[in-house]
Amino acid sequence: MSEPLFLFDLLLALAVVAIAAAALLVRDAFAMIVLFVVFGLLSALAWVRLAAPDVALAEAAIGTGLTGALLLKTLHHLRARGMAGWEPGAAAPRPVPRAVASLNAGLTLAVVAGLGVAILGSPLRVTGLEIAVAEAMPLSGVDNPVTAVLLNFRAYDTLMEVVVLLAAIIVVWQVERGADAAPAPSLGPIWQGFARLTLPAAAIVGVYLLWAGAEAPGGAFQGGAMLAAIGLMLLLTGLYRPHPDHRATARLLFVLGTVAFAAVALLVAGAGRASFEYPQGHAKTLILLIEGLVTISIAVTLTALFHGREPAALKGELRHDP
Amino acid sequence: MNTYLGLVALVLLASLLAGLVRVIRGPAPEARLMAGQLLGTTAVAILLVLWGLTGQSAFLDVAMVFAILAAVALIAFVALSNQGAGR
Amino acid sequence: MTPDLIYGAAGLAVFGIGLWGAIALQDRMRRLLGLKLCSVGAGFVLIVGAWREPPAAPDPVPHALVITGIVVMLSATAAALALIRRLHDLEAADDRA
Amino acid sequence: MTGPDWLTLSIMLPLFGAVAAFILPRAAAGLGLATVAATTLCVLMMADRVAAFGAVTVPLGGWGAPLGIELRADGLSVAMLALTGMVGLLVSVSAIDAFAGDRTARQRHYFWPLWLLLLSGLNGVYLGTDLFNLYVMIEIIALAAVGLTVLGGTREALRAGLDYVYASILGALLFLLGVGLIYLQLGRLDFAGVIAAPPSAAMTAALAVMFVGLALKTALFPLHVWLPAAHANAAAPASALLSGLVVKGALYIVLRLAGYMPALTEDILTLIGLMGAGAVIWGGIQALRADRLKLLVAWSTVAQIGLIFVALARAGERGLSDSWKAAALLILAHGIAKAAMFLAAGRIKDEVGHDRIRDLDRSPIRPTLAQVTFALAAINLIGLPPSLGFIGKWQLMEGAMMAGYWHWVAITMIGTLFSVAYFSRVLAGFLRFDRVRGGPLAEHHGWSGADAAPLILAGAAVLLGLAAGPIIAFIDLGAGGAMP
Repeated sequence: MSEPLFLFDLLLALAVVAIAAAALLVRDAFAMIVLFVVFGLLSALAWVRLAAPDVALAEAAIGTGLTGALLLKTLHHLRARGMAGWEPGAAAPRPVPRAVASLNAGLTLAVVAGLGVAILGSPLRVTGLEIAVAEAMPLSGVDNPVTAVLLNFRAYDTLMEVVVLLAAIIVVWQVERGADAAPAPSLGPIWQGFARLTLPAAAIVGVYLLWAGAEAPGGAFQGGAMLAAIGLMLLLTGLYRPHPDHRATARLLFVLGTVAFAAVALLVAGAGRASFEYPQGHAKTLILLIEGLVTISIAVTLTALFHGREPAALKGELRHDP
Repeated sequence: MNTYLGLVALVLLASLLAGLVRVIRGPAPEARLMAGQLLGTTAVAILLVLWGLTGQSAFLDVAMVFAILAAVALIAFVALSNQGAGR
Repeated sequence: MTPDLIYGAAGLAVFGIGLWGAIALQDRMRRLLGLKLCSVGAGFVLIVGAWREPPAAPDPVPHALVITGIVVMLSATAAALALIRRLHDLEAADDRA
Repeated sequence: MTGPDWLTLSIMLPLFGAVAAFILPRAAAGLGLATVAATTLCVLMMADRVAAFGAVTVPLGGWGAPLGIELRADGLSVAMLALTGMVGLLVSVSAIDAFAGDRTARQRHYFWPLWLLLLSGLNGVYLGTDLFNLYVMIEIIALAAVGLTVLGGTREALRAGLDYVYASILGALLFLLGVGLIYLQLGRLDFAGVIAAPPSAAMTAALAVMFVGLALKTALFPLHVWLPAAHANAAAPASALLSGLVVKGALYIVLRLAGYMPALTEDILTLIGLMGAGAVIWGGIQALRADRLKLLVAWSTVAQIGLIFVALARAGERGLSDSWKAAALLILAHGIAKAAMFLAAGRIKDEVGHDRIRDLDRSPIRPTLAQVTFALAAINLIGLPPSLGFIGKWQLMEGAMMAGYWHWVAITMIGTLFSVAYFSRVLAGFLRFDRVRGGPLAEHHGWSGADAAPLILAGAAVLLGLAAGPIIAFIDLGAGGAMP
């Protein structure tokens, strides 16, 4: 490859490492979050360079975008709670002794250095599973190898990943039961208008990513994340306000993906087929069905994770158990 | 051609990193936020250049998602840092 | 020097920085951020393992694994942040009392 | 594969149960109990097949490893599944009582979905043969377990829960890094591929990282700091699940990988053994110093886990086969007995009104059945005959003596002495009546249906020692390499 690209890689790698350290060390919490988002963007960029556009999409949308929004929301919440001067460090009453700090740093350095030496000292770059994947692709029902791995070869993993998301929303609702609402986010009229302009664009991109996932980078998770971005904007602009009556629907939407996926996995079994083994010729239909329903669940769950608290009913029900 | 585009990508990356100074030093949240937005735009530009280099249309998808996320992030930052009220 | 070596080293370094942050820092959100850095570092390692010298196509399996890892990490982050918010509420109520 | 696929079902049933309990919170308890019972039935059917065929493998999606993921049940998996089913069923029964009433309605609504997700994750770990899949499963377990830890919503529980989240995620991420490094080396992640791998520095490094991650998750000394507070501050049924079952998930992975690793050197084993010995001693000291009953029980978990690692470590050049069995027996014994003990401790706390060990003998209220349960569980954990714990310790010491590892014998003895000492503190409180002030001792609040489940568990742990021979033979089924 040409020399500038080599320099580009080098600079990008150095920047990723430096920003990672800076995000942990910067004093201001808001700057920490902005740096974290920049770190995520640059990591996604690096992954594009490593020919992993699917992962870059997922990292940008979920790992960076939504995680950043969650961090920001939490910071907003903490600052709104009577601790106007809340800064990281204020919550840490006892400073770490210098000896302990350097011990920690030394230990970490030793671990990483040991790993690096061990890896460099061994033969690298064996063949992975790409040949097996390429051979099985015609049977998989889709044309994008990553989607084939996610929804066919390793569909069991993906089902469990959707379950992790379900577990997360159950835990979040459980933890924040009875918590008072944080002050609602406020947006002036101009920003409201801007948000309204952005909504359809995000919707189109989200559906496009889901649809494109069968042959190009994208798929249920990336598409779901883009749709969740719409949910975030609806919440932030106040266009949608969660109501206690919506809880039952929300629960149904949370579990929709898990149930559909697991049911298909079990129902296709029999007649000599194992679970998750789609009947010949029906793989594409079933995968699209699963992806569609899983996307809905992902979008709703991610939005609910951002909202946090279960929309509570009466004031009396708000008090948590003793 | 490739060398030229590679140089462009390199310069864009360098300018992106230069913008980080504002993010770290602040001091106003607005300064950090605007710097972050500019970084996002530069990242989109880098992706477009990389697309020019490799011809893989997947880079365009990533660039599109970056662009949408930048808009959403802007709204989230504004709404959640109480900067947007009354503007 | 090929990209995989450069980014592999960077990934390990990011993992190390995150590890340090997760065990050495006190602030709750920062510790969580350290864990997130660890997960990105591990992602780098997997993606580097998938990379092949162009024009060969990369191995798709690690890509799928990393996507799964990203979603899992988001779930864990969301749960931890909910705990942080709730705990902060309770502690703030203590401070006022 | 003929007949129903009990392996997939035993993972999917709790999943559907969790969903149903989440959607219909009012019916959660009934749905939950039914699901756990049905899942346990699945495990029994699976046990029948394993007894007949040795090991059962299901290639999910029909692809087969290494492209796809395989589920595999052998003697050890089924033993762990049976432990989970048995403990889970009885804890479920007592949870219905513990969370009855309006004041705990919300705890009840969330207990069942979380516990069923946990069950799904645990069963998935015991049947999994793919390293990355194990990572996803331990994350499900971690999230559900955190939810159970903070069920009570108290400040202490939330603090402990947050520390638990950090430890748990970090452990999982270290495991993930190891998985990534292994893929870098081997290009595959199934157990069969890992066994066949030639030893190399990179493989050792990868396995070491994974081991540290798992040690963090099972709370092996000195990575145990998160455990006592988390287990001591949770609600009683949650504590029983956390201590009896959750730590066993990561422990099982260590056991599996240890059984598959021919490259474990003497130095590494000694290091693991030293960590275990540290846990035995430090856990023992802290249990002696604990002022609350549940805290004492939690610290004893740290010590017992240490002992299991000592069992793993003392294999030496004779290979891991019989120390592996001793460790498996100790895991089973600890799982059953510790769950019973936490349930009993919860009952004692409910009836007496506090769980300060120093004041237990002042209470005029003596929950007799819970106390008997506690004593039976203690017999198991101390390792008195004929309990399952005794057989495990005996296997461990016998092997160590035959191999001439007297230091490991000494550690086991020290651990036993410690456990006698700290459990005696509690048992003495149960038996002394001279410090009771006020009312007469007529009030026996102990005869409640809620005592039945823990008592059955504790009794089973003792009696299963009599069936140790068949259990060991069963654990051995399909073992000796992962090749199906």
